[in-house]
Amino acid sequence: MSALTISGLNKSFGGLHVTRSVDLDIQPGERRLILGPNGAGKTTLFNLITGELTPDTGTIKLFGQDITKVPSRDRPHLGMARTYQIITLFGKDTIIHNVRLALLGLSPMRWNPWTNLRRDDRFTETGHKALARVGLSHIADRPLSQTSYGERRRVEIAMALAQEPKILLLDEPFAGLSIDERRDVHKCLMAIPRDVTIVMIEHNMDVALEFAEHITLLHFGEVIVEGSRAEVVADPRTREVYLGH
Amino acid sequence: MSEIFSADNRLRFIALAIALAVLVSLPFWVSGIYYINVGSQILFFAVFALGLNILVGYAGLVSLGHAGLFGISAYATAYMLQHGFGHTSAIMMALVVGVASMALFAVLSLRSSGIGFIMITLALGQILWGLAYRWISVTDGDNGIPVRGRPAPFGYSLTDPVHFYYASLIVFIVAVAMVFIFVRSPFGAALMGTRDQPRRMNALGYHVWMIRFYACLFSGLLTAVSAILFVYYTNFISPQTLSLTASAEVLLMVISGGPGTLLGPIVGATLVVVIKTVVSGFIERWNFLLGAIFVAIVILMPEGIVPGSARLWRLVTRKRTAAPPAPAATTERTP
Amino acid sequence: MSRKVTRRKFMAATAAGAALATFKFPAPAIAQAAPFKLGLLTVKTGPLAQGGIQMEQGVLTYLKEKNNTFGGRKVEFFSADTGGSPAGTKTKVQELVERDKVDAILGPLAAFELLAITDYIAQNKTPMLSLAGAEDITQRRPNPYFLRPSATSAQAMHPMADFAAKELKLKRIVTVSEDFAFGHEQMGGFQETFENAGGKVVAKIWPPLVTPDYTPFVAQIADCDGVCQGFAGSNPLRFMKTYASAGLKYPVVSGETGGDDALLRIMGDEFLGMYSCCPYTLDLANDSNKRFVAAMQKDFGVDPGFYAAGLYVATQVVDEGLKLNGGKSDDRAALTKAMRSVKLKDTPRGDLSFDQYGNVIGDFFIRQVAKEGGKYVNKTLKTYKNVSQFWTYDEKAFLARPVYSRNYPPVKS
Amino acid sequence: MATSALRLENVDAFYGDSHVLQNVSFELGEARMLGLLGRNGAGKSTCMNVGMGLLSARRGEVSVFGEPVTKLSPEMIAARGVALVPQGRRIFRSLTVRENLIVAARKPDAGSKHAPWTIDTVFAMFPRLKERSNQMAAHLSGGEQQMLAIGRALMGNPRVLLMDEPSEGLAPQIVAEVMTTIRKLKESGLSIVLVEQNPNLVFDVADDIVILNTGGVAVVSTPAALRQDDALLRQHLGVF
Amino acid sequence: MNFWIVLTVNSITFGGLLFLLASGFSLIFGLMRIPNLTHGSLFMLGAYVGGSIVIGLFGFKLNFWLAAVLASLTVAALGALIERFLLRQLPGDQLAQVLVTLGISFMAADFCLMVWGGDPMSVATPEGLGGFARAGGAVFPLYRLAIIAIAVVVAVALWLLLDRTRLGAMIRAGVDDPDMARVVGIRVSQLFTIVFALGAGLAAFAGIIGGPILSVYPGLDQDMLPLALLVVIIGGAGSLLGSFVGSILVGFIYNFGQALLPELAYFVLFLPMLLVLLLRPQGLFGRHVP
Repeated sequence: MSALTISGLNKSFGGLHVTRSVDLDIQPGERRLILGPNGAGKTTLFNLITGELTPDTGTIKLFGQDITKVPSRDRPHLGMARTYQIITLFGKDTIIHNVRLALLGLSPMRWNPWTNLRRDDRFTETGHKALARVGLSHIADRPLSQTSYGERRRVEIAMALAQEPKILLLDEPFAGLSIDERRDVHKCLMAIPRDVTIVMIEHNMDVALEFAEHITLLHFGEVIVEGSRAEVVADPRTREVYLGH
Repeated sequence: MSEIFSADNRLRFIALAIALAVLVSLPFWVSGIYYINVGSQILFFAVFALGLNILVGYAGLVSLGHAGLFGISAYATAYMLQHGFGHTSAIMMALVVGVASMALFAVLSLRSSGIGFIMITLALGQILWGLAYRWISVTDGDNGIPVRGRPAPFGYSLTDPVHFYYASLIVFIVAVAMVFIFVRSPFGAALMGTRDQPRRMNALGYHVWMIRFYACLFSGLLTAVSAILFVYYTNFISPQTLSLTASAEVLLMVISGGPGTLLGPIVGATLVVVIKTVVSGFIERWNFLLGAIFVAIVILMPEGIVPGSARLWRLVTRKRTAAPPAPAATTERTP
Repeated sequence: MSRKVTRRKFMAATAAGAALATFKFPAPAIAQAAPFKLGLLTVKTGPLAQGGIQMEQGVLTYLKEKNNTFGGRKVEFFSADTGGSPAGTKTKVQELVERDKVDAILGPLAAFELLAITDYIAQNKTPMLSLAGAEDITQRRPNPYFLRPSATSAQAMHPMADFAAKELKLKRIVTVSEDFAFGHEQMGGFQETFENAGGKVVAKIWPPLVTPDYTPFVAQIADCDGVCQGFAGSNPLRFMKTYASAGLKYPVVSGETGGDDALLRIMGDEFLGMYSCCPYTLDLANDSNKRFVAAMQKDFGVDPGFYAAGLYVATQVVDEGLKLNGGKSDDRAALTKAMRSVKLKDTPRGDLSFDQYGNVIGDFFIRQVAKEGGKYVNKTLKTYKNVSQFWTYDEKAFLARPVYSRNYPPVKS
Repeated sequence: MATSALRLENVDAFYGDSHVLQNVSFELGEARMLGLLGRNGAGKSTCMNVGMGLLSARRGEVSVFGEPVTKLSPEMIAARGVALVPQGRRIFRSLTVRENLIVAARKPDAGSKHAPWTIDTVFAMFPRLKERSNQMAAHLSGGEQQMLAIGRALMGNPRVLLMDEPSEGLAPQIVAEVMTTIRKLKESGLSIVLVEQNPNLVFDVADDIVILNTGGVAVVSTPAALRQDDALLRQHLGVF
Repeated sequence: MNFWIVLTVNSITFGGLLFLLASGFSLIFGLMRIPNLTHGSLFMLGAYVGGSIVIGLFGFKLNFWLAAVLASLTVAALGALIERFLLRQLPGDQLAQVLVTLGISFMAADFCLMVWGGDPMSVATPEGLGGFARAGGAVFPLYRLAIIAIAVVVAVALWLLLDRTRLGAMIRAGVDDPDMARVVGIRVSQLFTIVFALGAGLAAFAGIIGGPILSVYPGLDQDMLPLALLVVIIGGAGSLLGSFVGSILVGFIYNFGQALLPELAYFVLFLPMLLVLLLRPQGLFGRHVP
């Protein structure tokens, strides 16, 4: 069974058609890279998959279950986690609290208004484990406001990982990072076990290509090329999109 | 961050004990029932401000219609008593009416946030004010509804100002404890998450609307409780209690003290009540003063008195041992 | 610019008050030297402020005349602005009673303010002399510490209705008044007497106290041969202006607030010919009134009206009562009783005494607005002598009926 | 050497905490055209924003004809003769075509050698805008919007023109038209920075080329040299 | 019959007055996104200043129209100061703007009380407009009819200013895309000061024009602000047409509500505002702002 199956997905804003009949089929454990120039509709596609946007037509299936109509807030409970291109964290809190919120989101405890969350060791321990996976457990109690940009990227990933997703959507995880930071993030991603399916949007090919074995190239909301790394790189249409021949 | 006191636990405990001792012993060292009554007013307005702070401070939803909710509970109490019901049923009814109205408010206003939320709550507050003002057959309009007598729980008549003070103090302590526990709870953390990053919270699996809705109910409960104390205190309710100015005043309490802190609304309520009652006796232009304080706080100390003074205190005591923290930006853009 | 005596200014002006301007905790009082503390609840803001400011001026005029001394005791005066709201009244009355520990309270102005604090006054046993309406406080729910030296809401309306029916021969009248207790009670009293005299109230219109534009209400006036308006504060001005600008010409009758002498200086031609009935009239030619009017004109540059005179008289009653009580104010019940037994001849409103409920029995004047030498005046047409709050009705039968209200007596179809 | 029309020297710029430009230096010679290339996210638009004053450099200096403008606001930089044709065109959508041009009008500097741009000369250059002069700008097609954005920039009678991806999202035929216009502008003596993702468009018109990669200057060269160096192009612009 | 005619005409005149008030509010709210809760105070201040000049309280007397202009200019200058020194500090922070403008309105109310006292000030109807027009048995005061004319003139003038002048285009450009406006050389911050001053001046003008009908009294600000809010939310912020239609609509609801449904007058007044907020948040004629 496929991890994620998308068929005939369309979305337009006003007159602008941002997603045109997109079909995708992603196998469990796959590392899929979604490429495309600015405005190709990559982030819109992500938002459709996570349910933050509703498609005009088409269906989305997660491990065979049709989730097209499932509200976005319920999708994490079905094993889907994402990161944002624009870092979206809880800036007034500590790193560990950010991860704790990720854990709490999937726990029925989130409705509990009387116990002390900070004293709840389960969340703290699990949170530390997730932070360890991105190499941040040593600064878990640091306020987010005192972290570097690269560390925040890793917090984003730790939060997603903490939710033990079956499928992980990464929206430009390398955006705005320096070369060293990029290497750190790359290491984190490589360490994610194969039972997690990963779909990634990235412009930065140097790192992303190394990581992904399957690539989908979007242009004007349409899938132009799809295939293995070598196939897509060799395809003349890729060259046209990127070098304008 | 929701840590209210950043000092160590022992210091915190001592401060708490002193505060409690001062509050409990107030009637013994304050001369004259006038100041005891001012104390009662501070206490129940603090409960009101704590209730609004749930929305403004912890949920990031600014309501300019809370005086309407406050008023509807007060009217419910007065109406029940006027129609011959006992204190218990009047209080129960006021709580139910207050929370139910808040639920209705929430359903209508939670469709938006930010300025939209402000405007919808303002409109709702004005509607309730309009009903109180003109629906003469129920509210008797400008005449208001008098409330005769105060309850006497366990045979302890609250007609005595000192007794009433202690009743208010108990309610106040319970309310503070509830908010204190709430803020540290998982649900409290979730609520603050929806304040800071609603979109992210949704993506993490939280039902943002429902979390806000429950927070509204909690706010409505505290508002109703404070309204009941208010109506028994003044023994009277009239439409002015529901006016936009009244909504603005309680918002001022929250904002001036420090939204999103436990102590802030209490400090704010003290400030506003003291200016309105005590200072107004000495400074004729107290309304001007109140407005000026409002403007000054927003411009100069936008985080409120409590966090603002805490920041200054830290600056003085720690003398920059650590590097200045980076701006607490939560959302960054990449090109 | 209005001439306002603020609390602070006044305090600074009186020797006894000087110390009070600072924050103080009450010190044990020494019996003989202790000044008599007089409180005033008035309204200095909002649509009722016009009357409220005159109230304070009335008190100050009397105090000055008596050199701040009542029967050998210095008077300390505390003035508080209720803002014209019941909640504000409650706060301020607490300030006067609990903090300033006043011996007697003058005011408040409005019936709905009085209703909010009457229980509190009874509980705290402080004598209160108010010109507010709120009939029942001297009728079905008497308050033993209360005196009303001015008039109940309906007291002036009974003679006005009598005059309208018998002398003006009006048959059908539309009443318009603010939608609060004072208005309700005024119009109830008018209707009762007017209909007993053979007239008919065809409609009762109730604009709210704060009404930016009266046109929607004026537009409803039709099918009548006269209008009775019961507006208070500055609202009569705005109502009459709108009334005239709607082209309506029916004769208008009114009570003490609707044609108040204090409004004369800001009236316009739209008032010409309007009748009003008042327990005070500027043109009353007795010594007391001449003295009073001269002092008001000298100190404040205004002609006094009902509010100023009412408070002047109320202060006079406090003074006389204190004298009758031997200058003692500790026993509040005795003081109140003494005040209620006061009988005065020389007051700006003429003879005055109290009934068993603490309400005034006195003269009421029917006046008409005219223009003399470029100035508007209220010319007295008729004086009804010794009018009680029960008018000509039997007291028992009167009290057995419900209190005048928005819907009582009902409009008969 | 003559003073450069626009110069960035050791510029560092941030969006929030994200370090987008790292030690970027390049210069645009007077009456020349500089092609600025790079992948998505390389920092091209940020360079334009820094040049225009929309984003201020945290370190380094920006100067226009030798005058430092690093801390100046956009309107003050505009007054010094810089105009921007922004990415995404960003025309004033609720204004008519004519109004879009009027609001940007600015008298040329006293010493200017060229005939000043006016509504009429802009319309002469883009006859299609004239036809639509009273239409809401929001109703224009993409190509027309691009012409309007260029026309709007010209109305300020700039000496330096910054063009941020003018070909983005346009059909090939329209792109050709736009490129013709750009060539004409260059011939009129304007100093131009042309930002593009598509190197071939730039090679035809630019005098100098700067390639950015991940926020830094990777290559400074000429079109002629780069045409020969496919490997270099692929490394900094391609998918591989 | 008469009742309906009088009320209809009055609804329109009241609507005209509301338009004068609300158009300024709409400009500020719609163009600058500032929910200016001092607008009622500016209205009251204009009425007090204008009224004082008419009756010569400041030591000089002017006729009604000159007084109106002078009062509007004074309040416009005050508005410019408020924008420049207070609101300028809080760009884009609507909550802070709400609070600061609320605070200023407290101060303004108390200031008026201090200067003018609690006594209401009645403003005489300007000369020549004290008469009546008669039509079909109904009587209409000339001044009220004049208000309709004034409102129409102001509406047309505003429309011309915003739609037909370079300044208007620059203002709209500044609203559309402030950054781009600055890029093309428009001094947006200066422009916003002008807009705020213009809005404040309009409010003051409405105040003095309303003086002969409403007179001026403490609390007038609190009576008018909710009405302005109503008009702008119903009509749509920033839309001149919306303000106009909204004003007339509110004029009708206000007048007929008071007369026909006195008990629910304020309920029916604010209900449309709630409905619009819920169903069409941008207002009847507003553009949707994401």
